[in-house]
Amino acid sequence: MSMDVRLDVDLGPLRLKNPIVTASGTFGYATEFEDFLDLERLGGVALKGLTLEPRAGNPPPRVAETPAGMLNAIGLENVGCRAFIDQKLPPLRALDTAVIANISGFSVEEYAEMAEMLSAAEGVDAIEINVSCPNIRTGGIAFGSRPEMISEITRAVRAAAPGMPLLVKMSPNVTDIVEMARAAVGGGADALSITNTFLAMAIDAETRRPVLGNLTGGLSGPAIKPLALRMVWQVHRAMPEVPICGMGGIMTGTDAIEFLLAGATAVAVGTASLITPSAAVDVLDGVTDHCRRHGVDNIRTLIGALET
Amino acid sequence: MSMDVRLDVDLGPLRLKNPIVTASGTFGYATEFEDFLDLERLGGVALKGLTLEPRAGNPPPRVAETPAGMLNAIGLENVGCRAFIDQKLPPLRALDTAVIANISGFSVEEYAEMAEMLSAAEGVDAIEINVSCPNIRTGGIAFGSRPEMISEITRAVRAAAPGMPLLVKMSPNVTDIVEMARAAVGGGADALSITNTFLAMAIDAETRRPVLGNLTGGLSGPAIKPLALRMVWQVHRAMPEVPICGMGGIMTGTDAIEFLLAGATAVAVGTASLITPSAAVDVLDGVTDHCRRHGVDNIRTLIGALET
Amino acid sequence: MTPSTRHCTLAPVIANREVAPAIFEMRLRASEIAAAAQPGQFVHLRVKSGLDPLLRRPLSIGAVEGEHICLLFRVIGHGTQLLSRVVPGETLDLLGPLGNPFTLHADRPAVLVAGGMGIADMPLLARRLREAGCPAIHLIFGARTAAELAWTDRVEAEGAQIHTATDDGSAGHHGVCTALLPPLLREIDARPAICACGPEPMFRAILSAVTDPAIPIQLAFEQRMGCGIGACMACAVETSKGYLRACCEGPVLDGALLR
Amino acid sequence: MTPSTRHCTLAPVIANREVAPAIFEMRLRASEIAAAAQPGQFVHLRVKSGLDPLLRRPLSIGAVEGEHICLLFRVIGHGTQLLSRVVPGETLDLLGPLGNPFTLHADRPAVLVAGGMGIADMPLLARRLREAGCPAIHLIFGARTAAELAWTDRVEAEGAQIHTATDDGSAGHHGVCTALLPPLLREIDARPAICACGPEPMFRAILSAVTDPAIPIQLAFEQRMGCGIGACMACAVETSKGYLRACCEGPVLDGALLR
Ligand SMILES: Cc1cc2nc3c(=O)[nH]c(=O)nc-3n(C[C@H](O)[C@H](O)[C@H](O)COP(=O)(O)OP(=O)(O)OC[C@H]3O[C@@H](n4cnc5c(N)ncnc54)[C@H](O)[C@@H]3O)c2cc1C
Ligand SMILES: Cc1cc2nc3c(=O)[nH]c(=O)nc-3n(C[C@H](O)[C@H](O)[C@H](O)COP(=O)(O)OP(=O)(O)OC[C@H]3O[C@@H](n4cnc5c(N)ncnc54)[C@H](O)[C@@H]3O)c2cc1C
Ligand SMILES: Cc1cc2nc3c(=O)[nH]c(=O)nc-3n(C[C@H](O)[C@H](O)[C@H](O)COP(=O)(O)O)c2cc1C
Ligand SMILES: Cc1cc2nc3c(=O)[nH]c(=O)nc-3n(C[C@H](O)[C@H](O)[C@H](O)COP(=O)(O)O)c2cc1C
Ligand code: FES
Ligand code: FES
Repeated sequence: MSMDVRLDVDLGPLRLKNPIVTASGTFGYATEFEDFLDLERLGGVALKGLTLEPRAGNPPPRVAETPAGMLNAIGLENVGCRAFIDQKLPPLRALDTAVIANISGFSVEEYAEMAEMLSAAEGVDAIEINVSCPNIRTGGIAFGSRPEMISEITRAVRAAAPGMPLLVKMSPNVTDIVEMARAAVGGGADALSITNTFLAMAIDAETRRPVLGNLTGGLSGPAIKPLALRMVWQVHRAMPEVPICGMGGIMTGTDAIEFLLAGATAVAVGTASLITPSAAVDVLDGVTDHCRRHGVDNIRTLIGALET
Repeated sequence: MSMDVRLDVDLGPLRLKNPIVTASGTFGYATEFEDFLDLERLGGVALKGLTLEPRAGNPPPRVAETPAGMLNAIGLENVGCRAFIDQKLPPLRALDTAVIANISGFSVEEYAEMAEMLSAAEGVDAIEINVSCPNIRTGGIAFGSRPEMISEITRAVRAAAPGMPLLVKMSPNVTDIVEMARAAVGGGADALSITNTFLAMAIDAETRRPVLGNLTGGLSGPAIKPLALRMVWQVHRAMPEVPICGMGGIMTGTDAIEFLLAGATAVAVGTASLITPSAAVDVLDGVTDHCRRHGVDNIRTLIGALET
Repeated sequence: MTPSTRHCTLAPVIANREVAPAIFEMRLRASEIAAAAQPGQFVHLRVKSGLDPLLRRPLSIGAVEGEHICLLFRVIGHGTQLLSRVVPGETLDLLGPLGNPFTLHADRPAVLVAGGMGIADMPLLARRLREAGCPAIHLIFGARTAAELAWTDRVEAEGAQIHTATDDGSAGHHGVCTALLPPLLREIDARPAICACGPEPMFRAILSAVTDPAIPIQLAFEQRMGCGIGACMACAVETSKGYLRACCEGPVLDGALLR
Repeated sequence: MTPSTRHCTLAPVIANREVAPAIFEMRLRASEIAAAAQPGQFVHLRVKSGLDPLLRRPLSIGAVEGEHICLLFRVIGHGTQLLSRVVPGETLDLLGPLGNPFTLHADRPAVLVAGGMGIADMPLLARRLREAGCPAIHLIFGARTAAELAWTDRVEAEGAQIHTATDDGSAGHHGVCTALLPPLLREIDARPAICACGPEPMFRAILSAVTDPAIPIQLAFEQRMGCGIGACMACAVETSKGYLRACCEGPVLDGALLR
């Protein structure tokens, strides 16, 4: 009765059965959500950002609520790349969904080393390079704000994991997102994840202190959707051939459609999963409904279909 | 009975009777609001952004609502600098509130010419240089994203209006706000307005079109408050001696206090005035209440008083 | 519009009911606005006191009864959806009356043309025309379907003759309502004054059907708004005089500016 | 915590009333959560369905009565303010029961220590202790003032002996409630088990007052949360084993980890 909609998309070499993935850091190691949704319905799952060594993360409080958004300064608390491969990856291997490992490093060598480990491990379908975590005080500028650093990391990871689909997750805290996107593509990225969180701050007027233990944190959620949409659109217009995984404040199927129209090939659901654990499949259902209502029989026809 | 709170502040050479001003473009030419508030209660009024020639502005729709925010792409519709001086300024002269003229140009010469005209006109208490309007397709990069352009404009305006208090209104669409702030101060700015709107986009999934006639627009309102707070704090930390007029999503007295704590000397109320015409005095009342509740007898003690 | 008549007030909701599918009539107590309201003017209202939605929503002042004003609105998006759930006892923050009203040409027959929710302007307009001694009032009203022909009774109660049209033919003329305009104009002996509110294609149809410059045409525009009080330049309507602001030069504009 | 007992459900509000100044008791029908709830666990609830507030709010499952659960909350900010205005007939989106519950040491006397809203954990805990045959239950309860000693009756109804303290001396001991702990421990003959919920200074006072390692101390922590299900790492509590998540390793943690 209801129309069949073809949903599979190609995020570069990575075929997804549908364009909905989860956003790194908001979906744990995926199994936390098994009670609330069928993981196999998702196009893919991007897992908690990994570092070479396990990390304890930032002092609490680590989250703050802001108008239609939230700040986080988790500080990349994670089990470390080795424990991820040994403990977190095995339960995901049997699942029919793409597993995307998200990596953060404090040197180019660390990125490369993790990429090598992860591509040797069975069950990782793609690597997403996080060049933009603004929460870690590295004593320096974020990698993601310098085009030459972005291409260097991407090249190193490309070389360390030759056959592996490679996404670079862009930092939005830059003057010119297109310049950064070109750097990632120049370094060998197959696709771009746009965008990570925006550096921000919350202050408690009563106590006169920053709300977050880390002072600043990353803004995510609906508040940033118009900013993220603009960035996806700018990059898609400049490089229409480069596949984009769009994200930033996606709560509903309609939000996801907006990102597809702006030029995203796939979309990630982040903060929404913290609020409603089944959010990613709810978004998928919403996308499918939208297609049916509009007689769209292949989701690919929506990608970049914005009429300007 | 209720404690007296000393509210006057110095935005560089510009003494304000209290730290609440209105944000350019959201308060018309001030007289539009006379039915709803007593203009003389305000520290100052920043008026609609001026250009040398009158401008018709962008095709509608010019505004869009987003989660806890709004986009605008007015396109600097204004009467032009000459008509401003002849028609809009006279009714403001008698008022006991600081009049801040906000100027946008398409070349350094235009900025300088307007500055000269405005400083010759009686009744302008300060000039605010808008280097960041992202809505106008100048065929090029926004002035506000290049430090050398920022200092050039500031120097030119400084030279054209020697005795005039000078604010530079920063664009937030940059990698490093501190670098841009330094450029403005280096060029001769007395104070900085932080921040203008964030370049953003809204898409209508039903029609597959951008909501705004101009395609993109500037995001303002509560959604951006955590971003603006972070920028004010960063600049204040780097240059504690430079007075800042903080703005971005201020709706309440508490919001204003947060900006003062982060390092702002004054604050501007923007989008809030579009929602509640009396918003700026409501914010002032909220600030005064906060001071009374916390036994603050001089507002200056709150500036930069964030405990980190 | 006399600025000093504008008020920002908390108005108690007296009633809110669905009078047609997804179309609600809301009655509020707002004595100052009721006293000052002229036909074609609107209130700019906050749907909720929080941040969602953030901006006010403009709605025409449809009718005035003593201290009460009546609004008629269609649920089309997030704000009107929330508005439809408001219950008596709640209060809404209203700003109004705002905007340039219809000029009453009460010495001639009046032809009111309403497309869809454009009907919301008509009860107050018809009442004021009748009170001013207007010799005849005609309402041409087009809607998608018979069930959406809300408030016809309110206009009829002001002594207007009603001419309806529906897209699906379920009532009145089957087709667009502007098709009813030329025959009506031929029927009316004197030169009438036309007041219209509805979608822009309807305005274009009126302008091309009525070319006699001696027939005044007034059109009430809808445009996305910010402030509603002339300060933000959000509500620009393109006219032969350049952009005009729907919130203060409009919503009612002289049709000649749109030719 | 057995994962398969967690539910995401729309629960009708049965009652919501102010039982003490700015402290509300809310009763909801949530049969699956009621059936699975263990003392110390919480529900993570959406105050509204829109974007304001965005995140869920964690509240302890205070009591269970058939299909109903009862929450006790203090209005402290935007979310709890809105929650206080929810009326019967509305439904709330609940996720729960979540978190690591209190372990019942029912073979010993139990000393429950509640500071302020920490009382919210106690009725269900006392009931389960009684059902498990706990020989004696004591509640030490400290609040700012007598009026805020809410829910004492509920705990008393489970057979507990009540020892109160108030900051202003308006009821019970004048001062902090932990001052009541040493004399009570001397009075009790066997080694008791201590279960506490309240602010961190209270926890520190308990840990310094009770140094006997054979007395198990369980502390229920509050921490700002994101997901509530162990995925986002927002709710870190610093312990001697490093950061633990208040939403799944906690909220109830072994006091030994906090020494
Ligand atoms: C002067 C004037 C009088 C009006 N009178 C009426 C009336 O009496 N009855 C009625 O049903 N409608 C009327 N409208 C239209 C009404 O304002 C919109 O339907 C309403 O704002 C939609 O809000 P929403 O949140 O449901 O829609 P959304 O689409 O969610 O709103 C998003 C934004 O777009 C704006 N918007 C969307 N559609 C319109 C529109 N058609 N006109 C102006 N802004 C729009 C909203 O105000 C809001 O800022 C009038 C508009 C104007 C300008
Ligand atoms: C496991 C657990 C159980 C709890 N049980 C109860 C209870 O039974 N009764 C009760 O009154 N309170 C309880 N709290 C505290 C309650 O969650 C907060 O008071 C509430 O979230 C405040 O929300 P708000 O919007 O009113 O405050 P705001 O300050 O506006 O909230 C801003 C943000 O901070 C968070 N936050 C603020 N204070 C706290 C806090 N103390 N703990 C955790 N998050 C906080 C909010 O959840 C929100 O994300 C519990 C907290 C936890 C972690
Ligand atoms: C709590 C939290 C933790 C996050 N951790 C990571 C991370 O480890 N690696 C990463 O690349 N992005 C991380 N992000 C960013 C998200 O993946 C996503 O890019 C961002 O939140 C925007 O999407 P959203 O608005 O849908 O949440 C995190 C976001 C949140 C809210
Ligand atoms: C409708 C509108 C028009 C604006 N026009 C101008 C302008 O002409 N010049 C300028 O410097 N800033 C302009 N701004 C930016 C505001 O002055 C302010 O910097 C920004 O909106 C952030 O503050 P807010 O969140 O309180 O609105 C405009 C903002 C809005 C919403
Ligand atoms: S809505 Fe602001 S000028 Fe018309
Ligand atoms: S709240 Fe997300 S891990 Fe605890």
